[in-house]
Amino acid sequence: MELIVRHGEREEDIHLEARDDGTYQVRVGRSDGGRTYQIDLVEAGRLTSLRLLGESEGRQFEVATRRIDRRSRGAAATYEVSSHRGVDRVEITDPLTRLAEEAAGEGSGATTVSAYMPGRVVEVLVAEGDSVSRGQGIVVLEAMKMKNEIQAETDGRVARLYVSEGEAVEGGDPLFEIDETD
Amino acid sequence: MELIVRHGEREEDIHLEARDDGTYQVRVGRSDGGRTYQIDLVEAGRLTSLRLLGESEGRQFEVATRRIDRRSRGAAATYEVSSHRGVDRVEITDPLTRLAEEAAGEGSGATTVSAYMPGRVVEVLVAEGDSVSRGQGIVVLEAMKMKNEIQAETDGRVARLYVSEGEAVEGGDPLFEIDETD
Amino acid sequence: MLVANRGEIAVRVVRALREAGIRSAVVYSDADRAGLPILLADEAHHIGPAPSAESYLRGEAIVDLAVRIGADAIHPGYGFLSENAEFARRCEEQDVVFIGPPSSAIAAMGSKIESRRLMIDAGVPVVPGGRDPLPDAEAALAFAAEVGYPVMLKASAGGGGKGMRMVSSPDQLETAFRDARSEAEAAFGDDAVYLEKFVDEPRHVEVQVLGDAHGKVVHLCERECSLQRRNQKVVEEAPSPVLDGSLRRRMGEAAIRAAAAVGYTNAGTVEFLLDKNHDFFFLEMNTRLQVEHPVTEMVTGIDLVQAQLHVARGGALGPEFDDVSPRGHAIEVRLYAEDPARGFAPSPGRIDVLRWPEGPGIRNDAGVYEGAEIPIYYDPMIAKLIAWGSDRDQAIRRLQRALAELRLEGIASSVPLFQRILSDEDFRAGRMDIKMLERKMEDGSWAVEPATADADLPLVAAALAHFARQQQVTSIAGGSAEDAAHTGSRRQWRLAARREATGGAPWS
Amino acid sequence: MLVANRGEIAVRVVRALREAGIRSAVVYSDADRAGLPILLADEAHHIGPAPSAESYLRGEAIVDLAVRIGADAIHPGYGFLSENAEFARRCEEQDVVFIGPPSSAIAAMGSKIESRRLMIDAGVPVVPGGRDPLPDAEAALAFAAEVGYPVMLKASAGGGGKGMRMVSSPDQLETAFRDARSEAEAAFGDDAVYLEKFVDEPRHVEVQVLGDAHGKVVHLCERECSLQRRNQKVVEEAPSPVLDGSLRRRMGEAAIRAAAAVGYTNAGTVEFLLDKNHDFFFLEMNTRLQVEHPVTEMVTGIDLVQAQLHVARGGALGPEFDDVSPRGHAIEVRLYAEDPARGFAPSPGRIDVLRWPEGPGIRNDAGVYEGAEIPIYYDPMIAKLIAWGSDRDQAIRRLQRALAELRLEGIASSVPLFQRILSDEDFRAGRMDIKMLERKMEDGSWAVEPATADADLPLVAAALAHFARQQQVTSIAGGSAEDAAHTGSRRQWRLAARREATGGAPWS
Repeated sequence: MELIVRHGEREEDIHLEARDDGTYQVRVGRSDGGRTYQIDLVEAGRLTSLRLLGESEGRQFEVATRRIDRRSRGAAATYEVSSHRGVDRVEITDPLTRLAEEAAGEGSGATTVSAYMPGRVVEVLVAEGDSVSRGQGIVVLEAMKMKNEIQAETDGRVARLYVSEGEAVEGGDPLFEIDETD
Repeated sequence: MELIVRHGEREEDIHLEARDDGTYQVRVGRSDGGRTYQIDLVEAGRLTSLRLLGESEGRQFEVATRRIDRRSRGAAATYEVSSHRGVDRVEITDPLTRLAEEAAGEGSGATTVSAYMPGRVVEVLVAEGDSVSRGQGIVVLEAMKMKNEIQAETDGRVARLYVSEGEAVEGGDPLFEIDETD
Repeated sequence: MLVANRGEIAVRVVRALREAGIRSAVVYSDADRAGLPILLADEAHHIGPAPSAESYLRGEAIVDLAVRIGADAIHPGYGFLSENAEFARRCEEQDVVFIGPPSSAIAAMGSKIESRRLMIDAGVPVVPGGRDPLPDAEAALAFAAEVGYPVMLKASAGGGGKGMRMVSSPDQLETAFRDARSEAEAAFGDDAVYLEKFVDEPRHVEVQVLGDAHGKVVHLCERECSLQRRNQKVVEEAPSPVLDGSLRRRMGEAAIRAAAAVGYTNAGTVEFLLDKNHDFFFLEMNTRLQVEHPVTEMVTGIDLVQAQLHVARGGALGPEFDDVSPRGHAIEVRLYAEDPARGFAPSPGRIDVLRWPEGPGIRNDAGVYEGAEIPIYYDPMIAKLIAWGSDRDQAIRRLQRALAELRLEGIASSVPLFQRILSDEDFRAGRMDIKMLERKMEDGSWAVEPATADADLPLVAAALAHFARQQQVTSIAGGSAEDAAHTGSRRQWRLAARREATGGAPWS
Repeated sequence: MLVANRGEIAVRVVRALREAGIRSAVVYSDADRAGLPILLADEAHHIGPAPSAESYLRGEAIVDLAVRIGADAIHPGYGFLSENAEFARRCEEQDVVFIGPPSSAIAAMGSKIESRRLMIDAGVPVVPGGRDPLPDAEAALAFAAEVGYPVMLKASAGGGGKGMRMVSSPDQLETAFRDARSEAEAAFGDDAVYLEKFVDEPRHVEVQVLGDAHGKVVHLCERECSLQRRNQKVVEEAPSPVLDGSLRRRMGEAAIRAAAAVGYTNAGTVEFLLDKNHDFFFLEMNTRLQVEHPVTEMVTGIDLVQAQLHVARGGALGPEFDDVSPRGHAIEVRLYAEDPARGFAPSPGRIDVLRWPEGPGIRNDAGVYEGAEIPIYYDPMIAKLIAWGSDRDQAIRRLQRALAELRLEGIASSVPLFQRILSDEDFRAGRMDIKMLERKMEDGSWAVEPATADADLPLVAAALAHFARQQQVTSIAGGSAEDAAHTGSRRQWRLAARREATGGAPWS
């Protein structure tokens, strides 16, 4: 299986293969280089243990992986990977989807921003159609007695407001949509 | 819903009703008497909290209930109920099944005994067709370095042996079947 | 006994009641219907909708409930009604024992001005200075000489730093006094200015006290709580790394005088600022059980909730409460459902995976369980993790081990911040003051960034998870050869022993 | 460091290594592929198929593995290879540090006859008597007079009670001697008989010792382990309820002499029988860490595994190890996956639900997690629960509270037996001996019966579960009015506040 993974600013090709003996071989990086891992995967309750074989044989890493809904345009899925390092957010795209995306052109899309947490909308700072700049506050959410301003992630125009003041939202509910300025 | 429940030697009629406010009313005992409980049921993780309303309002009991496979003839289902009292095994029959059973006559059935635990069969003490009496050892299972004799629960004839010496069994696997002597 | 609280402190009290053989009843709001305290209590009573004002703060309804269900006493925990003198008075009137001090003591300590006056009368050191406006620079000079430099000039009418000036020597005072006055005038329309001793980089050190109904008050040593964010304690420990026996005795005696001055009974805490010269000043008294009480329990061996029950029943404090000294060292971290990498944004939600650390020296005081929903209505503290060690170093190592062992998925938490604190050189050396946490967060040394892309582990784990998910979909759609190979990963694991070197490198 | 064990003791050692900042590697058999020790360790190495003989007992393969992965040391835990002198010697040869005593000390204490001789030479009291056959009744009389009545006659050739006679006075001895001889002759074809002092209803009290490489040996007080079933300890505590300072000192000194006699280093335990007159007799020495070491850790504050690492590195035992006395009281129960209601039948399987007790004074040392499978191949002990209290009563109450809080579903466990023990009057008074558990099980006072049909709770809970399950089926089949009503139980729960009395009675 070929995948493109994105982690922060970094993007890598991944080649993954399930082998006959039940282990996995995963290559991170281009086919003419990169790092190859031989992995034994063991499920343990609600956690997963990754064990390296080969040169680093025996090294063990406990991880919890869950798929989350928040993903950017073009990504097939986003996962949160929790390990001894903390929580990493990794986006996965399969190469075909990526090609189709690229063919459709870059600047076409609108970005929908969703609620990061459940809470109540205490303030809506803009109106539909307003031009906004990256970092500008759009709505204010309140939870656990703390107010949190949700900001525009890009320059653009407020294409849609999904919420109004006083409304209760769940985590993942769409808040607003911003059309990126080309 | 009308049910017949059996717990050890005791058997009771139960009338259960889901009420509009989300609580349950459960009567234990005959319709012309018995004890009635008003219950608020709350799921909490993998446990369930039963809260009494009415006279004993507020009393709270944490229980875990799971359906198990081992059930006697005629029972619709067997549950293990774990609470502050320990683990109780309760058999539930619905009255129609019971009537059908009774119509079919009492002495017709064979009892299948299953493995109580996973282990290895180290000895088979009888042969198919042998007459056995209640309490007589039929097979010996070993697990965690301990041997356990599985005995006949009734007088009868060994109708079938499902296992042979040296075989590994899982919990719930049938071991033998005994035809009850009339 | 009725427990008028929620979350971890309600669980703490319910546990104590079970150990004491006393039936426990808890109250719950709509949002806490499946809360852990309920599962552990003998009785649970619904008290109202989710918002605190309509449930946990309904003092009258709670006292009425106690009377109705025949509860002899109410334990208020901390927060909510615990320092509400009115509520304590209502309990007294209804003959329900309030597990805490008399309402008069709550009221006396509840007023900043009143309590400062009482402390001065009782000979408890307060920050030297006075609230009275200074008429002129000469008066300021004279007063400053009395309290000692450095001093702080403050505007009588307001806060927010306006009209505030720190002065370290007499020659700067006159100018500073003029400037402060005009700034105060400009900001508040009132140029009145007063003067207080300036306490530089103080520590927050507090003393646990306990009083019985027979007039005996004892202290149970101190707790160091200097690591704070927005006046919220984050890490607490006992003993303080800087107290010796003599200072401990002096601060303990001052705390006892403070408590005795208001006729205190039950458990309480006298908070002090401790400066670099080891001079200490009364800050305030918390007339209830503290969040951080477990560190005191672990170094003194005294169960504070049992002690509360004992004195509330009229029991006397025996000799085992005299001259208590700490044994070993205990550190507590408060686990909040908030994300330090996103400006401490609250992170309510469902706890998908929860594995508490266990083993030697670890105590978990939690209000949640795996599968629990953290409601948005209340304080985000979900649990406390406490480690005991024979010395401070061992306590720190054990807490680090515990944090590495903890698995908490589904919500963000303050764990990454704790890991930075516990490995910090200053912290390990016991150097801290009440501004340190905010300072280190600002200068970046304790900043928690979203994990950076420096390792292959998360990429590989995500790819494997994605692969498994795709295989599941394939399998439901009819199966495939690839699927069979994947199934092999469960069936054929005995083959895992056959391993060949394939040139893989560790990914850190 | 390599941990050559499994289950809770492997977890215990991995935790200690993490606290010490040492990388940990564990071994695992096929059956333990998803075991808790692996999840917590830095490295995990497959060592063979499930049966111990093919995995955890493969001493040669384990030492080879240690050498291959560059491990400096091996911790053997308890059981398996921990008291195998051959294994310790192999480690010594391969320059891998064996965390335990020298192989010579293991060998010396491994032989009953040799160790008895060494103890007599070292002035450690042993059960008086001799293994030499008695030629005639006169010799028996003389010898009995020397060791004091009651005495026990035993057949030299065998065990199982054949040829065994208890004699409480000289006038019974001649007849008993004749009878024992002929019984021995009949049973074993050998009429040789010897005589030992009879220790009546003894307690099992053991002393923890610790020796460094510089010739210093200390004792860390005792543990009371009288509650045993088939020579397996079930409940252990520290201190013993019957030891005073003087007896503790005498037993401690005897234990130190015993250890010193074999050049002991590292942690070990000297087991004694303690009779009603408080005379004690050497039983055997366990040359390793004990299962019950946590109770000693909790009352002394000393981490025994860290101490093992310290002395194994050549560290000296400092003054903090001298004259250690117990503080408070700790009790441990061993959680077995077995069913006391079915003659302690093993109960392997999957742990469906697991909630450990937490909070003040509780320590959980477990080898399992929720979702774990208990394999059939090994000892059924899955965890230990330990409670500390400021006195024995508080420790008992806390342990009772912890057991009430524990939820362990999917397998049977020994919890119901512990509940009976902890509420038993004799136990609470500290009265016990090594036969007490079996005696109380037999006479029915501690018998664990399957729960009896005396309450409505299980009936109602099962009926509700059955109803929910039926509704699910109905729902999948297309829904119904009844189903809608059931859905209401989740949606409309705010209405739960509207409650009317309907005449229900508590069901106990």
